[in-house]
Amino acid sequence: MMDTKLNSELPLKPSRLSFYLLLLALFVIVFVSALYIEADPLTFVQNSSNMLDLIARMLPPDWSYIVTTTPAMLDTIRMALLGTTMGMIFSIPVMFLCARNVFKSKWLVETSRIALNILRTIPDLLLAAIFAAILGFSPLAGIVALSIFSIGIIAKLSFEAIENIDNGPLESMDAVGANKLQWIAFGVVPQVLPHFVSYVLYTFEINIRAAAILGLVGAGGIGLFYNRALGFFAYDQVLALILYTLIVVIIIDLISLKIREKLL
Amino acid sequence: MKSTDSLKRERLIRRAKYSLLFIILAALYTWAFASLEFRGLLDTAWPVTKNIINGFISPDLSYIYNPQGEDLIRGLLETLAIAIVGVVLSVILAVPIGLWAAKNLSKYSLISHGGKGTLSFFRTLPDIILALLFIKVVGPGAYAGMLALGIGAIGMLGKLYAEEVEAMDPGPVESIVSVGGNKLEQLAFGVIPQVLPGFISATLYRFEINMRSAATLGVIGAGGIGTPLIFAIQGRSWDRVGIILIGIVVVVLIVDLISSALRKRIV
Amino acid sequence: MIELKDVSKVYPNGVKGLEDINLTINEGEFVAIVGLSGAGKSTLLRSINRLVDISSGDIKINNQSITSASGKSLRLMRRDIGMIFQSFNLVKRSSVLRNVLSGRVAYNNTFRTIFNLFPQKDVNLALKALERVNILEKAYTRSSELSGGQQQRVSIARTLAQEAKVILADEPTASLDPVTTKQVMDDLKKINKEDNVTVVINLHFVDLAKEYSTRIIGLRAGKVVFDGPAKDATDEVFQEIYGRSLKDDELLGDEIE
Amino acid sequence: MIELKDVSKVYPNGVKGLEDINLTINEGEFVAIVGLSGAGKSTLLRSINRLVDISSGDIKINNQSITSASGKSLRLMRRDIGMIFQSFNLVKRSSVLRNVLSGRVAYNNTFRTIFNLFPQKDVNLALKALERVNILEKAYTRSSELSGGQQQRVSIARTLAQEAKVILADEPTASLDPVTTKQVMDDLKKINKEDNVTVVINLHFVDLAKEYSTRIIGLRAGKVVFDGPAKDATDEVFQEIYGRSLKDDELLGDEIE
Amino acid sequence: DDTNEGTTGTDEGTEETTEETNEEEANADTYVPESLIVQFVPSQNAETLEARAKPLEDLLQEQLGIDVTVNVSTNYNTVVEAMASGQIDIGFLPPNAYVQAHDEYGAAEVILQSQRFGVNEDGSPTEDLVDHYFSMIIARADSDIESLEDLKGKTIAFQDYTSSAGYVWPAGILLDNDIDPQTDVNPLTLQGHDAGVTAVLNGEADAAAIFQDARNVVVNDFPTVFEDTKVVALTEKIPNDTISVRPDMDDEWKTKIQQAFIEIGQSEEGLEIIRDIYSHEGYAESQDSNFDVVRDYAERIQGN
Ligand SMILES: Nc1ncnc2c1ncn2[C@@H]1O[C@H](COP(=O)(O)OP(=O)(O)OP(=O)(O)O)[C@@H](O)[C@H]1O
Ligand SMILES: Nc1ncnc2c1ncn2[C@@H]1O[C@H](COP(=O)(O)OP(=O)(O)OP(=O)(O)O)[C@@H](O)[C@H]1O
Ligand SMILES: [Mg+2]
Ligand SMILES: [Mg+2]
Repeated sequence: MMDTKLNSELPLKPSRLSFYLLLLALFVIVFVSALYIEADPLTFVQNSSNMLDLIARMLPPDWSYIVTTTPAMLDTIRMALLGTTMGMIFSIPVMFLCARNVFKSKWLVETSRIALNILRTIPDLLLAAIFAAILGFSPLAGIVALSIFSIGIIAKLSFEAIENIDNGPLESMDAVGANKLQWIAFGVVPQVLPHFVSYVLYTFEINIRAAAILGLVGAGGIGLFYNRALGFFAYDQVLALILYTLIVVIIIDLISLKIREKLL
Repeated sequence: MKSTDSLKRERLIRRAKYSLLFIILAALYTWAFASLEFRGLLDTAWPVTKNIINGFISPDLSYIYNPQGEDLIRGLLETLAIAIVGVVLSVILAVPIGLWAAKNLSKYSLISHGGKGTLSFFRTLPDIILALLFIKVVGPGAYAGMLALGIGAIGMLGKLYAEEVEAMDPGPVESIVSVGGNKLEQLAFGVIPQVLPGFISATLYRFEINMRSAATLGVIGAGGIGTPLIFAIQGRSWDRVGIILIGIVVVVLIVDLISSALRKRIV
Repeated sequence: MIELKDVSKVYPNGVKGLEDINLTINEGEFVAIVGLSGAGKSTLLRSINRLVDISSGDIKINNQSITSASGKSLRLMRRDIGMIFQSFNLVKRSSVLRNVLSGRVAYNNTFRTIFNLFPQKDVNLALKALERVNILEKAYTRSSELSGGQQQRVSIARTLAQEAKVILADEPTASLDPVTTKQVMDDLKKINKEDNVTVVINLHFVDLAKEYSTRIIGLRAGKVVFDGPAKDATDEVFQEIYGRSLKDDELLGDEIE
Repeated sequence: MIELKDVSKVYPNGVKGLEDINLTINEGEFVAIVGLSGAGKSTLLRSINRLVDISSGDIKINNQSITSASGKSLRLMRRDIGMIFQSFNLVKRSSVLRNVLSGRVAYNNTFRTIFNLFPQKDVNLALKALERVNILEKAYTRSSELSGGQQQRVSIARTLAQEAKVILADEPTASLDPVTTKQVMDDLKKINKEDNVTVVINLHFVDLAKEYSTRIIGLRAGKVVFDGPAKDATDEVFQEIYGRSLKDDELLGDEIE
Repeated sequence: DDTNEGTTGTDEGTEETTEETNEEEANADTYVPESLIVQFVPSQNAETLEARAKPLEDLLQEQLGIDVTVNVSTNYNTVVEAMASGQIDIGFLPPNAYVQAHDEYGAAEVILQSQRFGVNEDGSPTEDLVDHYFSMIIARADSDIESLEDLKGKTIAFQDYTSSAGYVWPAGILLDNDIDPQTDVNPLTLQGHDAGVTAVLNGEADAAAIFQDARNVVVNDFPTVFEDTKVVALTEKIPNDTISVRPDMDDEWKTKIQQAFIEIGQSEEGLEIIRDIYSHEGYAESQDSNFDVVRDYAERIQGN
C-alpha cells in the first residue's frame, strides 16, 4: 500500500541528461585539447627523472646569494608595497562598479567589467614599455606599472566577493534611507573587508614575485638577480632566491592570516 | 556607573591600538617613499604613447590569418588548448591541497599550516624554473607549456579554494558528522556542494589568466600566442601587439559568456 | 498614516504575494499581521517601505505616495520608517554602536557618516537607544559576539535611533526565548506608547498578537481575511486565518506552488 | 539509554557551558529541555552526540561511552543518534533527496555514497521518510527552494532515514508558524510512539514542552534546575527556570560574560 | 672530444632514440637522429623579430630528408637545458650561452655561425658577409661626450652581465681605457637594447652600450634617432650566434646539418627566408676555438 502511494506521489525524477551531456562535452573538449597539444602522460612518466638533473644543479643553495640580494629584495618589497597600495586605492571604485548587487544598471556594470577585462589583458611587458617611456627607467615607472597590474587582480577578486555578501544588511541600509555611498560604507564595506584585505595582501605577494616587470623598467629589484643567476646557469643561486622569496611570502601569508582572523 | 567606566577603558585601548598601527604604517610608507623621485614626464612619453595608441587603432589585420599557419587564429587556438588542459591539471592537484590548507577542515591548525606552506611554496616557484623543469622532461612545445601553467597555478588556486572553504557554513558538515559520516563523506555531502560555485569561479579566473600567460608560453616555445606577442613587444611592432591583444580579449570575453551561461545551469 | 490602495504584488516567477490589499493604518496604532508561512506577511511589510516594488496599486505614507517616490524623496520617506528584520540584518563585523548609528545616516552629510564622524548629538541618541533596550555596555562589542536576543535588541535600537514615525517589525521574536520575547515586545509597546510611533508587526504567535496589538490583520494567500480589534480575534477567526485543521496533510505544499 | 555522569563543559574562552550534569534518559522517553538563551541547552544536546567535546565527566549511550569512542566506533554510535538542527543544516544547493540520503552514509560504502550510488533499499527508505513528513513530491527540488517549514521537515526526514534510535532536536520549531510547528511536533511524537525512538528536544516554548513531552529538564546557567514529569512543571517551576521576573533589567548581559 | 659527463638523457631522450639505440648497439655513444628538433631564440641583434618556425622547418626538411621540428623560444636557458636533456638536437645559441653550455654542461657543440652584413656608421648594412658583429657606445648628438675618457663619472646604460654586446665587450673597452665600468661610471642596468637607446634619448643615461645597430629597433618610435645620437666608440668583434648540436651527434650528421644550413644560405629561396625571418644572411662553419675570445672577455670582466 505504501508503495503504491509512493509511486503516485513521487514526482518524475528530473532528467539529468542535459547535465550529463554538458559533462561529456567538457570532457571531449579537454580530451581534444590534450590531443591537440600532444600531452602524452607516458612521455612525462618516462622522462621525469630528467628533472632531477636540474634539481641536483640547484643543490645546495648558494646561501651567500641571499646576502648579496638583500638590498634588491628590500627595493622590491618597497616598490611592491607602493604599487600594491596604489592599485588598492584605484581598485576600490572599480570593484564597486563591477558588482551587480551594488549598481543595478546593467549597462554600467557590464561596461566596467569589460574595461576591467581589457585592463587585465595588457601584458606587463607592454606596461613596462609604456611607463618607462613616460616616467623614465625608474622605480616610479615600476610602481605605476605594478599598480595597474594590481588593479586587475584586486578588483576582479573583490567584486566577486562583493557579489557573494549577505543581502540583509544592504536591505537594512535601504530601509533607513541611506544614499549609495552610505549604503556601501555601512552595508558592503564591513562585509567584504576581510576578503579585500586578503586579496590586497595576496596581490602584494604577487607583486614581490612579479619582479620581472621591475627589471623591465630598469627599476632593479630581485628580478635582475634572477636573470643574472639564470644567465650564468647558476642554479644554486636561483634556488637561494626562491627560498628567500618563499620566506617573504610566508611572512606575508602569516600577516594575512592574522588580519583575516581579526576581521572575519 | 559601571558601564560608562568600562566603556571609557575600551575606547582608550582601542585608541592606543589604532595609534600604534598608524605609527607602524607611517614608518613603513616613509621608508617606501624615500626611494622615489618624480622627474616629470619625459620627452619620450608622447612619441611612444602615440605609436602604441596608433598600433591599437590600426592593428595588423594581415596577421589574423596566414595560410602557412603561425597566425593569430592558430596561436589563439593553441593557447586555448594549453589553457584548458592546464587548468584541468591544476584543479586536479589544487583541490586536495586546498582542502588540506583549509583551517576549518582539520582539527589541528598545524595540519592546515602545512597545506598553506605547500601552497606558498608552489606560489614562489618562478614560472621560468617550472618551464625549465618541464622542457627537460617533455621537450619544448605546448605540452611543456601546459605543464608549467598547470603546476604554476596550484599555489593560487589552492589558496583561493582554501579561503572559499574557510568562509562556508559549518552547519551542513556538522550534520554529516552527526549522522556518522567519515571525512570523505563530510566533504562530498557537506563541503563540496557548498563551495562549488566559488571553486568554479576561481577556476574560471585562473583559466583566464592561463589565456593571458604569454610570458610563460613564450619562454617555453609553446607555439601559442605568447611567443609572437613577446617578440612584437620587444620589436616594438605596436600594430602586431594590438591585434594579438584584441584577439586575446575577444577569446576571453567569449569564454566568459559561455561559462556564465553554463554556470547558470550547473550552479 | 499608512494607506494601501488596491495593492497587488506578483513576483517575477508568477507567485502572487499580495492581492488587492486595501488598508489604512492610523498613527499610533499597534497592528499585528498574522498568517501562515507564505501568506504574504513579509511582502506586505516590505511593500510599505518599498523594499519590494508592488505590481499595482498605490501606497501612501502621510498622504505622500511612496510608490512614485524616488531618489532623495524616497530616502527621506524611508528615513521615517524603521524596520526590524526577522534575521536582524546587522553587519556582524561592525560594532554595535556603528550598527545603531547606521540608523542616523539619512540625517547626516554623506562624507561625515562614511568616516564615522557623527555629530555628538547622534552618538548620544544612539547610546540612549542602546540604554533603552538595556545593552548599553555592549556598545563597542562586535555584533557577532552577541546572542540572538541581544542582536534583535540592537536592531530595535537602530530603529529607535532612526527616530522613525513608523516601525515595521518582521517576526522580531522568532527564535528568542520567552523572556527575551516578552522584553522585545514590551520595548515595542513602550515606544508605541511613549513616542506615539505606529507599529506594524508580523507575528507567528497568536497569543502575542492578542496580548500586545490594538488591531489584528489576518492574511491568507495574499488577501486580507480578517481586520479588526484584537479583542474580536476569536479562536474561530484564527482558525479561518490559518485555513484548515491542523491535521491537514498538505499545508505548505499548496502555497509554494 | 543515555547516561550523563558529572558532565561539565568549559569553552576555550572560559565560558562554562555545562556544570556537573547528571542525567539518565531512558529508551522511549520524550524529554524537553527548557531554559533561557545561553543556559546551555544546545551545549547539552551537542555533547550527547559529541559534536561538542565535554571537559570532564562521561556520557554513555546504551552503556557504551561516547566520550572515549573514536574513529569507526564513534561514527557507528553517531549513526544511531539523529540530530535536527535549529538552522536545519541542509545543503541548500543539493536536492531534497540527496539531503535525506546523506542520513544513510554511515550504512554504506564511502565510494558508493560519494557517487550517489545508494542501494535501492536506501532510496526507498529516504522516499518513505519524505512521505512520512508529507513532502514526498519535493524529492527532486533543490532544498533552497523550500520554505522554512519544509526545510525543517526535510531535516526530520533525514533523521528518519537514518533509522536512529535517539533523536536530538535543537529548537526545531523556531521561526515556524503555529500550524507548521504543530505538524513538526506531531511528527516527532509519532516517531517517538511508533518506533519507540527516544526524543530529546530543546524548546523555547513552555506550552509546547508541556503538551508534548513526558519529561521536562530545566537548565539554568549550565545546571539542571528542574527535572521531572511534564505535569509537575508548574508555572512556578518555569519562573524558577527562567530566573527572575520578566521585567528584570539585565537578563542576557550576565550570561554572556 | 667534448663529450664529458654532463651529457645526460641522451639515451632515453625520446621514444625514437630509445628504439634507435637498441638497433645500433655498436654506435651506442653517438646519436643518429631519425628526426630533428631545433630550438632557437631570435638573437637580440636581429632588427626584425618576426620569428616564425615553419619556413625553416620546411627548408631543413627538404635538405635533410627527415622530419624537422623548429621551435621558437624567448629564453636561452630553455635551449641549453633542453639540449642537455636530449630534448632538442640543434640549438641557436648566442656566444655567451654557447660557452656556458659547452664548458659547464658539455651540452652543446658549435658547428656553424650565422653570417650577417656588416653595419655602417649610419646603421645601414655593408656589402660584406661577416660572422661577427660589434657593440657600441652611443651618446646624445648634442652631448659633450666625444671619447671614452669623457664617460668617466657619467651614467651609462648597460644590459645585464650576461649580455656580450650590452655589457661584456663595452666593459672590455672601458677597462682597456682604465675606466672601471662599475666604479668609474654610474652604471644603469636595463633590459633590452631598445631601452638603452630610449634612456639616452630621454636623458636618463648619458650613454648606452648597445649592439650595432640597435637604434634600428626604435626608429619607428623615434624617427630621428640617428640624428639625435652619435657613436662614441665601437668594440672589438663579437662572434655571431652559433648553431650548435648536442655533442653526441653522429659526425656524419654533423656534416650533413652543416651542409644543409650552408646550402640554405646560398639558395635564393632559402636566403630570402632566413634574411626576412632571422636577419641571417648565411651560415659559415665554425669551431669552438672561435669562442675563446668570449672566454677571454668573461675572464677579464670577472677578474676585474
Ligand atoms: N523573491 C521572491 N520571489 C518569488 N516569490 C517570492 C519571493 N519572496 C516571496 N515569494 C513568495 O511570495 C509568497 C509570500 O511570501 P512572504 O515572504 O510574504 O510570506 P510570509 O507570510 O512572510 O511567510 P513567512 O511566515 O514564511 O515569512 C510566498 O508564496 C513566497 O514563496
Ligand atoms: N563555541 C563557543 N565558544 C564559546 N562559548 C560558547 C560557544 N558556544 C556556546 N557558548 C556559550 O556557552 C553558553 C551556552 O550556550 P548554548 O549555545 O548551549 O546556549 P543555549 O541554551 O542553546 O541558548 P539559545 O537558546 O540561545 O540557543 C553561552 O553562554 C554561550 O555564550
Ligand atoms: Mg516572512
Ligand atoms: Mg541553542
